Amino acid sequence: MSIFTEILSFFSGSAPDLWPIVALSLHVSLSATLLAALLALPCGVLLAISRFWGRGAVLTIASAFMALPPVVVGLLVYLMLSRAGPLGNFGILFTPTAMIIAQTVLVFPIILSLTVDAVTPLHRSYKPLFSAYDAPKGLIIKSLVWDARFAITTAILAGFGRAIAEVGAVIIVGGNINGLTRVMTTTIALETSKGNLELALALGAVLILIALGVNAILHLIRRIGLRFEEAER
Amino acid sequence: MSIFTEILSFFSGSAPDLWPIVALSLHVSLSATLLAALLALPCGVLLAISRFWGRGAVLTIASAFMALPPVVVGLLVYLMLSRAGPLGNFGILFTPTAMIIAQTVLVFPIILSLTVDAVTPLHRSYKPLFSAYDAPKGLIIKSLVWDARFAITTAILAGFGRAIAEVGAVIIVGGNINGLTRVMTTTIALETSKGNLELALALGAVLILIALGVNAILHLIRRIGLRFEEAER
Amino acid sequence: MSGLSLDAVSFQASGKTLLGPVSMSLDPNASLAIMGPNGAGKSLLLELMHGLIAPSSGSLSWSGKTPSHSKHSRAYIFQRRILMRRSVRDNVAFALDAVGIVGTDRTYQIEQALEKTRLTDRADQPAALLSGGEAQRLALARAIATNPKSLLMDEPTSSLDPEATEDFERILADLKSNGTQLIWITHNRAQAIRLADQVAFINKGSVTELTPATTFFKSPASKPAKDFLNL
Amino acid sequence: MSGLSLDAVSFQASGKTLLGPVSMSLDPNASLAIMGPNGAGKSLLLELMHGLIAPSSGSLSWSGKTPSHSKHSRAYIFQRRILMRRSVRDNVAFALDAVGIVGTDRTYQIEQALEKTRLTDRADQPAALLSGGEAQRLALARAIATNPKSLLMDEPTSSLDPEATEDFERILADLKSNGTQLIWITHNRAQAIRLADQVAFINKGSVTELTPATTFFKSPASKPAKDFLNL
Amino acid sequence: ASTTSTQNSGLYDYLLPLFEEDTGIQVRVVAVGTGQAIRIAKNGDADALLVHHRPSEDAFIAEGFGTERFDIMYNDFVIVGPKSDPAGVSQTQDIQGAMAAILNSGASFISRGDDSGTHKREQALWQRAQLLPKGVWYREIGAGMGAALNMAAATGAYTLSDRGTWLSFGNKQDLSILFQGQAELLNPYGLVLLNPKRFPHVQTQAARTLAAWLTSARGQAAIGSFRVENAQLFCPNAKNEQELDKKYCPAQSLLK
Ligand SMILES: Nc1ncnc2c1ncn2[C@@H]1O[C@H](COP(=O)(O)OP(=O)(O)OP(=O)(O)O)[C@@H](O)[C@H]1O
Ligand SMILES: Nc1ncnc2c1ncn2[C@@H]1O[C@H](COP(=O)(O)OP(=O)(O)OP(=O)(O)O)[C@@H](O)[C@H]1O
Ligand SMILES: [Mg+2]
Ligand SMILES: [Mg+2]
Repeated sequence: MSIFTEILSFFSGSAPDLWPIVALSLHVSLSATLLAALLALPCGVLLAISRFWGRGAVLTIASAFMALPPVVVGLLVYLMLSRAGPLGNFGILFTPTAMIIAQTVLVFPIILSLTVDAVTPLHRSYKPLFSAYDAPKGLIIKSLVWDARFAITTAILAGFGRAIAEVGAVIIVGGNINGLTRVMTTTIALETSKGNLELALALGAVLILIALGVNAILHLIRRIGLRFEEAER
Repeated sequence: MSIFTEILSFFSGSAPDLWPIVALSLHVSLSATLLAALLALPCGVLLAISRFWGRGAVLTIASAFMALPPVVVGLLVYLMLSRAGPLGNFGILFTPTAMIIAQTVLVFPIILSLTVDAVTPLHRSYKPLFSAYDAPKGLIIKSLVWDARFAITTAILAGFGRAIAEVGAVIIVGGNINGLTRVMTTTIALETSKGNLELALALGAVLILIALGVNAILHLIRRIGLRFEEAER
Repeated sequence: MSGLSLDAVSFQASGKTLLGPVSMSLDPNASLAIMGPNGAGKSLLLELMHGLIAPSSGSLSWSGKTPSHSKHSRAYIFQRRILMRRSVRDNVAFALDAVGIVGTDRTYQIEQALEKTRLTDRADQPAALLSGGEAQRLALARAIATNPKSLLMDEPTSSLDPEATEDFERILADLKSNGTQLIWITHNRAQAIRLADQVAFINKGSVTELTPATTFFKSPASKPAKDFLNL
Repeated sequence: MSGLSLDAVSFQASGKTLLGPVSMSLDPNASLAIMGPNGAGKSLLLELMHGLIAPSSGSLSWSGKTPSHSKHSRAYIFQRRILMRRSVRDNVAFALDAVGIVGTDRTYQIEQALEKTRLTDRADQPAALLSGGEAQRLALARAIATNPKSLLMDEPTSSLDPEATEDFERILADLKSNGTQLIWITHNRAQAIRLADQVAFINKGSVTELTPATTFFKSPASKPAKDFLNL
Repeated sequence: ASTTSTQNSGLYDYLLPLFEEDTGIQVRVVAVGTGQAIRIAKNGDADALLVHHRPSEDAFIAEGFGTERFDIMYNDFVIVGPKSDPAGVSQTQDIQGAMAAILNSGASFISRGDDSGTHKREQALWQRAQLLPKGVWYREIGAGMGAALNMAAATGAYTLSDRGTWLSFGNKQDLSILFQGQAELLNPYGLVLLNPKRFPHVQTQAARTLAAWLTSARGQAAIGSFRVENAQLFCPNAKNEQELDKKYCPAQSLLK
């Protein structure tokens, strides 16, 4: 029960800053996931439907980049955006923008690799039709993304899970500045290093609840047109 | 070029301990991925082929747990394995075993969720056959895992990517003890905190190369029987 | 009670009654051709018989057992082509694995089935590459490989050329004379006359007729059947 | 050069020559029935004609254009049922979207096609639930919805009951009289006699005959065709 | 369990092999934040605790988790910032002045904000100068020393660092020490042994051997001779500190 006490006290008195932190976490990770999905979905579909020399290598590299450590991505973005770095003039280091950039990089290969596999079986059955009508690429992408939306939702949620759960990248490029770039995971890491393990766990529980909310919403959205998806004989 | 110098010096003179670190990283993350896959593949297939009340909720929860932050998993496992915790007597805290346990927890929901979507389209086409012969569950699991091995490989590699890239869980339950529980990511985090950014990046490059190797091997393995997979008219 | 019996079986979906109620019984050795126009409910009836779908009301049994508890003694050929992404041989092998036939029996029965359907020289090819007619032959190979007591087939010769159809009927006639029960859907009247003991005629979800084949084609009792046969 | 012409077209796969070399030409208005035993190469030939597969050697053209550059003026019905996981109507709509027909034309042509094939009352249902014959009617609806100049069909009546087959043939006859070219594969001789101007007979990958339909059924030139027709 | 500053400086990599050579005992260091280190020790997951926040250490013993505390060594804190020194910190005379100069200049200051020993000292320094740091210039980052230094380097901000971490830090960029050498900045490290009555599984004997070795002449000499870039990082100050100070840690090396 002590966990609930901790949460409550965090929510209310001792640290009234939970909501901005939650909001920033969602803002950063949802933006990054959305951005990564906008790039990765069309690329993934094109990769799934094309055959070219070196395709296997591209797929292997994409899936290997799912293993990109957040700290490394954070460092790369840090060096780019640091005052000494090539993009230092924009002054976006240690802002939410920098955090979104880093998480987008992190999430892109995940959504990409999973999208390829999500649309491949569907494309196998639609391909003759696409080919018979010489369907334009845009229509193909739209059709495959929509009709494979079940698996694609999971791909996006895997990316979102990576983003909202990671701490290595956001702490380096965001800096965990109180009131500016502090998110759920950096707070959890901070409380852990302070030895407030129960509080850290309680925050973890809050994070999972939030993730559950996001997942539930997407799972509901993908049920649109479910009767066509599930119709089977 | 300085990165290569850094790497080389790390490999050879100044810090001769790279190989044990790489080996431990691979040992821990491959073990965790394997363990998680052994549990998640059958569960995932069963989830994909069954219809029961609450299935949607189970799927939503499973995909939400892809957002489990490594630090939180680390804390949970720490509290379990701590001397003060229920499993304290085993004395496995701050050992590779503890790290494997933590990463298994982290990876399980990822492989589980992705397996469900990997086998669902295949099951849709095999289902009448399974049903007509009242095929035993074991045969169904075997058939679906094997024939959907392309997407399942990606599911496993997504889990592996999460494991090998994460630092939050292993640092808490492993302790980053030199020569005992130090892995690639904890080393990268340590070097980053020492301000040795180039070295940290170089180690990140090494990690990605290793991940590339693992991915390449699995991508080759899944090509066994490719002509049956790709046969299309 | 031996043989197949249906007791007021009906099937509903999407808020409509698509089939039934159907009551009928069939001797274990009597072969049955199911006929009727497209969308009448032939496939639904055959699926109900094998336990692939569950009746919305009523009950079925095969010599007293529920359809789901006696699947291994039957084989089923689907109207659509349903092949695994494997070689031709492994598609047949799956049926034997599912039924639990192992060892030398397994090998023997696989090769026998491939030979009867003239697929031996295609055995190692991916099944996905087969032509429409070849795929239908593979479906027959898979079905006969487990030596079923009853063979349920949904338009099994629809993609076959005339000669292949003759071969197919020859195989079925052999099986029949060796005691295998045939229950199948066909639009091919001549085929029904050649092989069926009984004919069930379905129209708009109702079995309007279950009569000996000879009677059916000469003097069907129901109006829809008369229309269907242009009599 | 107008119409379809094939110049020494052959198709190889898995190290075997599966078809050809085939050389032939066809008037833009001549309807062609392709016949031959299972596995002869009929589907491969039709796929080559539409540009679904590329010839290993030789070349094809439709009034001078390559098959891939003239797909929008043709429609194709596959031997297998290939439906999208959507409603019946949206399956038809896809063809119009792919060809780029928009606005009121789109709506009109969809509804027309559904009506001709008697699918209007099924329009909002998931296509996956259709029976075998209904699915084949949907394939026809999708094919005629884009008003193609040539209609390529791979055994389009294999799952239809006799009456539905008549309906189908009536639609085809109408299209033909309005200038649509029909090129289709069938095992149904009577159908070929009723609708075809020319018959191409394929055996073991070779087109042994391309003759007017009347000639073919009375006195085929080649031995395999004679055997096939039991003459 | 230990704080990170000692690990980041590389002290353990230097010291522990010597200890193992002498005693055959292998030491496993878990370097985490001060609070987490104390928490790990309270859970009985460590044999000894090495941190640098005296009040916490005393409380740890008072609550019965630990038995004894040994002075081991000290170093000091320094204020680092951009070489250009916009706040003029290097011109100030005392620490109060230095803190005031930063606050008044509007230049950014990076606070660890993680309740670590260093953070608590920083707060004490503001308090003693009777200043209330608040505003956008005062960035509470809630992270370790290395992260604070990385941020200071990237943005040209001031921060308070322990000398050990600073000297061995590799990403100094434009930063340098701007203020140092006052008694208020001294930073003592102590080793606390865990209470074997409370934690029966604790390897008391080995921990005692470590304490004895670290406080012995040989251990103290080793600490005193640890150098990074030719600078001494830690001053040994075990019981016989008068004597040792003279020998290994001349006052001027730290308190210029
Ligand atoms: N789950 C379902 N929901 C709604 N309608 C269904 C469902 N299953 C089947 N139907 C409809 O029930 C009718 C009977 O289907 P069935 O497949 O049994 O026809 P059939 O007699 O086999 O026809 P065909 O000769 O065309 O194969 C069809 O109109 C079909 O569209
Ligand atoms: N890619 C391929 N690799 C190997 N064999 C193939 C390939 N494609 C087709 N075949 C074979 O080529 C032959 C001709 O195939 P096709 O589908 O054209 O036959 P068909 O004349 O349409 O027969 P059916 O009447 O059974 O549909 C078949 O034996 C088929 O198995
Ligand atoms: Mg049917
Ligand atoms: Mg064919």
